[in-house]
Amino acid sequence: MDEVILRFLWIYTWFVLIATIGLGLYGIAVKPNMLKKIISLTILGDTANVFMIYVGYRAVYPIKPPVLWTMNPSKEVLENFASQITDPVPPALVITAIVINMAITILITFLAIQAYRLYGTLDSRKISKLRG
Amino acid sequence: MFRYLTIGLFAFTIYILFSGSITLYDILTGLIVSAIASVILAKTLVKEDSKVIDIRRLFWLIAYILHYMTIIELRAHLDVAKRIINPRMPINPGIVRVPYKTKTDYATVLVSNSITNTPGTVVVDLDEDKKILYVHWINVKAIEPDKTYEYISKTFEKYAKKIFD
Amino acid sequence: MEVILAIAFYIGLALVVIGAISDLIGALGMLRFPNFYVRLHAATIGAIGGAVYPLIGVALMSPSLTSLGTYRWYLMGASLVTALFIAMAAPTGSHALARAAHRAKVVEVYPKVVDHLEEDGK
Amino acid sequence: MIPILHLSLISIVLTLGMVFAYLAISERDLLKAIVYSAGQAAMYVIAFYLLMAPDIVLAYAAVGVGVYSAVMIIAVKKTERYEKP
Amino acid sequence: MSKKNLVITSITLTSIVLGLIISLGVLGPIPLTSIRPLGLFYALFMANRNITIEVFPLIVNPGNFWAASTEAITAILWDYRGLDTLFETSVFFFAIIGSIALFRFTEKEEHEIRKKTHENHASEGKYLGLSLITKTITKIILFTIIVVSAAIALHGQLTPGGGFQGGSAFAVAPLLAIAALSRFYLDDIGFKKNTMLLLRTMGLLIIALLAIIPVVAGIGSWQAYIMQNQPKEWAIIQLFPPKGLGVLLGSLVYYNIAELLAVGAGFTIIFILLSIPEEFYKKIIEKEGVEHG
Amino acid sequence: MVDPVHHLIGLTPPITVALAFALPLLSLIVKSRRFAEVYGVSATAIAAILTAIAFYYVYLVKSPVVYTFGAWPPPVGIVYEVDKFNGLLGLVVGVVFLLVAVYSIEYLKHRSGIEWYYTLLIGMEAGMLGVLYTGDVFNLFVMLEVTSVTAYGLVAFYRSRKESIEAALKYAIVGSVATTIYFIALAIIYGSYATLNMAQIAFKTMSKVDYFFYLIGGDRLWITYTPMIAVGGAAALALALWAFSVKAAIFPNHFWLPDAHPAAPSPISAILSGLLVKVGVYAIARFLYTLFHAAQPEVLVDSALKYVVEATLYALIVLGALSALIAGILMVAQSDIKRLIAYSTIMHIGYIAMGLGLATKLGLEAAIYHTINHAVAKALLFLAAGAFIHVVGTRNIDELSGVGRLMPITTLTFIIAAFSLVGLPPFNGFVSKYLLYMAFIEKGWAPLTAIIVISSSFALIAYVKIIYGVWLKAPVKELKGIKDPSPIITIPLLILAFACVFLGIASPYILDKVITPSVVDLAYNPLNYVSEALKILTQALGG
Amino acid sequence: MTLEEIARSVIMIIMPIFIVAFVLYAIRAIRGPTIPDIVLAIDALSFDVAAFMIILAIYFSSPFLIPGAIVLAVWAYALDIFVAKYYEKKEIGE
Repeated sequence: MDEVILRFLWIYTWFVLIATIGLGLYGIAVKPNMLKKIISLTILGDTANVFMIYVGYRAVYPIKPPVLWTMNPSKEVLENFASQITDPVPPALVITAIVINMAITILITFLAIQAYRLYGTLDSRKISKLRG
Repeated sequence: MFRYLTIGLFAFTIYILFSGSITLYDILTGLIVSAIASVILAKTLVKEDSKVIDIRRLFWLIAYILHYMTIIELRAHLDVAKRIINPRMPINPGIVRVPYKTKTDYATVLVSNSITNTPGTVVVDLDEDKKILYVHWINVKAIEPDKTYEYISKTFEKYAKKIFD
Repeated sequence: MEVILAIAFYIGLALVVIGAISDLIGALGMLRFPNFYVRLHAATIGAIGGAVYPLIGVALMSPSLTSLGTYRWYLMGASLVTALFIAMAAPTGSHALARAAHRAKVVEVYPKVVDHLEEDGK
Repeated sequence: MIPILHLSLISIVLTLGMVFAYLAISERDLLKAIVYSAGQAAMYVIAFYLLMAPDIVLAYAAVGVGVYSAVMIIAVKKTERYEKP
Repeated sequence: MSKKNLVITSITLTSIVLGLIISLGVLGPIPLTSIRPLGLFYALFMANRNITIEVFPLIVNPGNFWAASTEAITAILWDYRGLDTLFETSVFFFAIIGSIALFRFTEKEEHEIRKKTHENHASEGKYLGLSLITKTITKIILFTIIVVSAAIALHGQLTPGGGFQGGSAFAVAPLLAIAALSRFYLDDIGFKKNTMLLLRTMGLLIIALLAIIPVVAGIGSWQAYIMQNQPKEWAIIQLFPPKGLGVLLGSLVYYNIAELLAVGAGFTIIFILLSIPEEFYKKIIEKEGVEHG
Repeated sequence: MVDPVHHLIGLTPPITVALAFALPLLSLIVKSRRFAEVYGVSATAIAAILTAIAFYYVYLVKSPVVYTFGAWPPPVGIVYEVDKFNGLLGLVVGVVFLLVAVYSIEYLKHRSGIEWYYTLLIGMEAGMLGVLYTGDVFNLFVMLEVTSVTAYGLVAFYRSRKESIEAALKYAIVGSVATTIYFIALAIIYGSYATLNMAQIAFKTMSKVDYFFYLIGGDRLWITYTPMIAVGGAAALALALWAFSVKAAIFPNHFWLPDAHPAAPSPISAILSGLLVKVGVYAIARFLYTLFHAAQPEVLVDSALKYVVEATLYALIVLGALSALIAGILMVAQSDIKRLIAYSTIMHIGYIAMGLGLATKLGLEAAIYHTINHAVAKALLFLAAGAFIHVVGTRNIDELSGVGRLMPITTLTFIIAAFSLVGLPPFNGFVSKYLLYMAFIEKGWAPLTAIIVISSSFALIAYVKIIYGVWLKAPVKELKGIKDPSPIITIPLLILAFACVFLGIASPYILDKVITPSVVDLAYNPLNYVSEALKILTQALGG
Repeated sequence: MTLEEIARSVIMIIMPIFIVAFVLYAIRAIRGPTIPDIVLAIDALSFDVAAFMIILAIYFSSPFLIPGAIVLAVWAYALDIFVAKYYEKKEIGE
């Protein structure tokens, strides 16, 4: 029984993540407003990050973050540590991705503000009409 | 000069509290960080040097925190919790004037934040010239300034004057 | 010394339990109350009763948690700083929101017995 | 038992995040959309916490709840608030 | 409308297919209980010098894989995969430079705007901002958050945190100062755009120098590599002491400090640029549009 | 004792980016326009010298070179793995950037914000070299973002022009969606292969036991092959190639390019068209041929993966053919000179994709040679068109009538570039198009050669229209004082024109000595690529 | 039973209460109706999550999970201030 519930929850979470990614793509593709596109972009990027972290998760107990609590670990401490921690690689990659997404989002927002100054609108349909 | 030292000490305390350990590394970096923070910000935080050396104010502050956190808060929490759980209990909210008599910014802020932190009363606005706080009160018992002062802010102001004025 | 720590521990535990209950009450109030201004009071219960009290409780509990080693002081310090911080920030945030909502007139003050702020023309 | 509790918590939080994301995308008032996306970020912060990534919580709480919303609110202030159909 | 429907259908279908592939095929229908060996390798060897445990039997000298840190993520970020982080900060740097280039103005124009608005708004420590309560509390929070962010960054090699995390926590300080007080408060405490750009580039240059300096120190023997932290048998240069002042040090501390400086200053630049009023830019762009056509 | 040249190869991107960091600081101190210009040129010159050293080393001494950052062996740390393929492309990048940096001095002399321009330019070069040299899939993502973010900033450099802001906005949104998709692909790669190192992934796709993980120890689950891994690899390959096809502007993901490339300043257009799309092509080639062994599908350990790879190859051919045809048709209809050249880029990327999709030795040679030829010729074309625009001040083809005779050098270089791109002998474009032709016939797909002929003839029509107008038509505008621009502009043009001719005439020698070895390194020598990384790991472990 | 086990079992009991409270806050945030309502709900939610994070750190006996709490709280406060500023002033920088 436990096994079945665990499996259901695991697959359900994957589906929720993929559906949110789909939502983000939908927002970027369909919504005409530039700021709305940017919001969708942040949602897409954030969900991709959760996706990456979820890859590194393991269903054991007790589970701990990969931080050692002593400076001179003995063999026992290390073996104990190895059986409890999550994978440290996905968090490291995700931090990089968060910074990158944030930097690009900020740059795009600046571009959108500048576009509003020039065009007087943020609607991408109107912008492509006015380009001339 | 004292303001820099006091603010620096305060910063150092927070740094050590947040690091949670006292090695040489923590102390050294803490000293550097608190020095930088106090150099940048002390001049906008403290106006009068003479007040910060007064130890009695610190005691009043501790007494106030104990009194406030144990008695006043608990009573107010119970009152509002009753209103939430019991659907028949009436709420008759409104925004009333509450005068205040404190002189410095910090005292005013202490009074008004204490009022907001007490469930049942929230400071919506304040008039610095007329010295009036506009308080949203969940159960308006009185609307005259004297009585609202009595109900809402008298205790806080007593402490605030001793701590900051 | 151990007795004092144990007493502190139990007080802390009680505070944590109180925190959980006030959190639930605050959430219920947020849901039940009819208007933004009234919900502010429920949010206060959530922030002070539901966050500051349990944080102080954790700070009182942490010296007894010996299995955490020296990091129990880290737990204690961080929870104290966070408690202090929330005690300062929560009321200010509520006040700022309420004032902005009243000035921009995005929320009607309803139900109301009296509104002196509107009478004074702000 | 305990992994199940943990996983169900994660799935609740992520589902709420998805609801917030849907609201953020479908809402026409941009300010409201931004606030909803801040809510989604708060949910993801809890998810990161439960997935045992404290570093990400530190970085993402700042970026997702704070910087994105702040920059977007300034952008809305400088441009226009309502999305036209 | 039909185009919209097409997009919706295609995205839904893609999502479902992807979901099926990923949840059933790739990552398995049941959650993992074992850890990937690479992650375990990082986590075990970051902090110990002498012990091998049974999962890694073939490693002869574990001291060779020591990163002088107890926090695996900071160790990966700044030591094992340090190059990623160097270029990640440079992405942020180029985004800021791009923003500055987009919102560029000359010094004369900047002087003009400052003179015109500063007199109206701020005089003798009184800022327009929000209410008195908000202003006072924000000043205290500003001060608290500077200290806390420094603590987060400086303990990056021991507890969760690090340069970027500290810097992004610091970013709330300029933001709150702009929102609750006003942008003249930032001017008054010395957070000006050019100063911040100076700090930003300084931080990045320190990072780049820390990366390159082992190679420069190893000229002649060529036994040191870019971004090297602790000595290895095949790379023997040691510049950064592994322990000192009662904690683990390594090069991670210096990287974290530089990154804190760089990220904090970078966010400040962005918020300063965003807080400049709109009429000012409109004027500049009109003028430029006339000049360049 | 490591060869010092290895350190120089490893230093190339970090030192370039460090030079970019220093420029804003120095320009705050030295407030002079001349300083920023000289600094930009010298920084790109340093990078060009370093890439030339790398090229020389991998061709004459040892290939591939593995440089370990922080002295961490391959799966543990990031490595740069330079073989003949990316060494060659690195040299092209270095040279073109140097010429563009020189050209920009004159071209942008009336613009403000030159220090930001050069900072972004140097940063873009660092990013591009990083994409080329890296041997780590996640580092590839980071470097791709460095190039992208600088490209967005540079496209929007004319900030008061409506079309450039709009193009930059569109480009940025599309580009960041693509990189996010690539990030998801990376999550799947890490989830199934448990590694990020290219050599290790290449090893895992062709072997049942992972020797890397065997060496560092670890769980048996991750050492041995499971069918799950193959499905993960297929999903990751599909997502990653989709993302790269946006970067490379292959149909149907080409729609951002005709807006973005013309909107930038001309030297940046040259880089975007000549080099940046090639970065996408490089990533596609690396993923397909080194990581997933598309040239020798028989070495793949899983048959499902084999089908996916073959399907991808067909898809590349079809999409390449479509982009070549569509871009060719649209080219004729353009009246904006830069927009016309941008459509030509899509066409040539179509040719390269077709060459990559063939997966034969001749096809790959054609694709790689065409990559280089197109980089040189397209950069020349954009720079020459930029020279017209700089002098005359318009981008409309009709208004350029008659200026050709007043600007002989510019017109000559323009004609060389155009003829080279159309594929007329003796220029370089002819050779690579001929190779592609032969590759199709060799594979037995002769009808597809018609696509090359048809689209090339469209291109010929479009270019002849321009050249006729520029050279022979009566001027519509007043042409007083128009003459060739200063040598700062014409010298880069002449160098690139000479390169066009040289790459055409010396093609037998170049093909034999340069292109074929690089194809072998890319696609036919996977064990060499892997074993170099493994050697470092074994040394490091002390075994 | 040591003190720690007592703490963990008590937290185990009260954990569902917190979760229910979160869901209720989230429902208020989803329902709105006005923007100050949503912001207030997210604000209260964040403060409680901050407290819950630190309590759960005891439950998982892992003190490294806590520093996120103060960062989340400070940014939730910043969100308040920003929305307030949006409503009160013409320019953000004033």
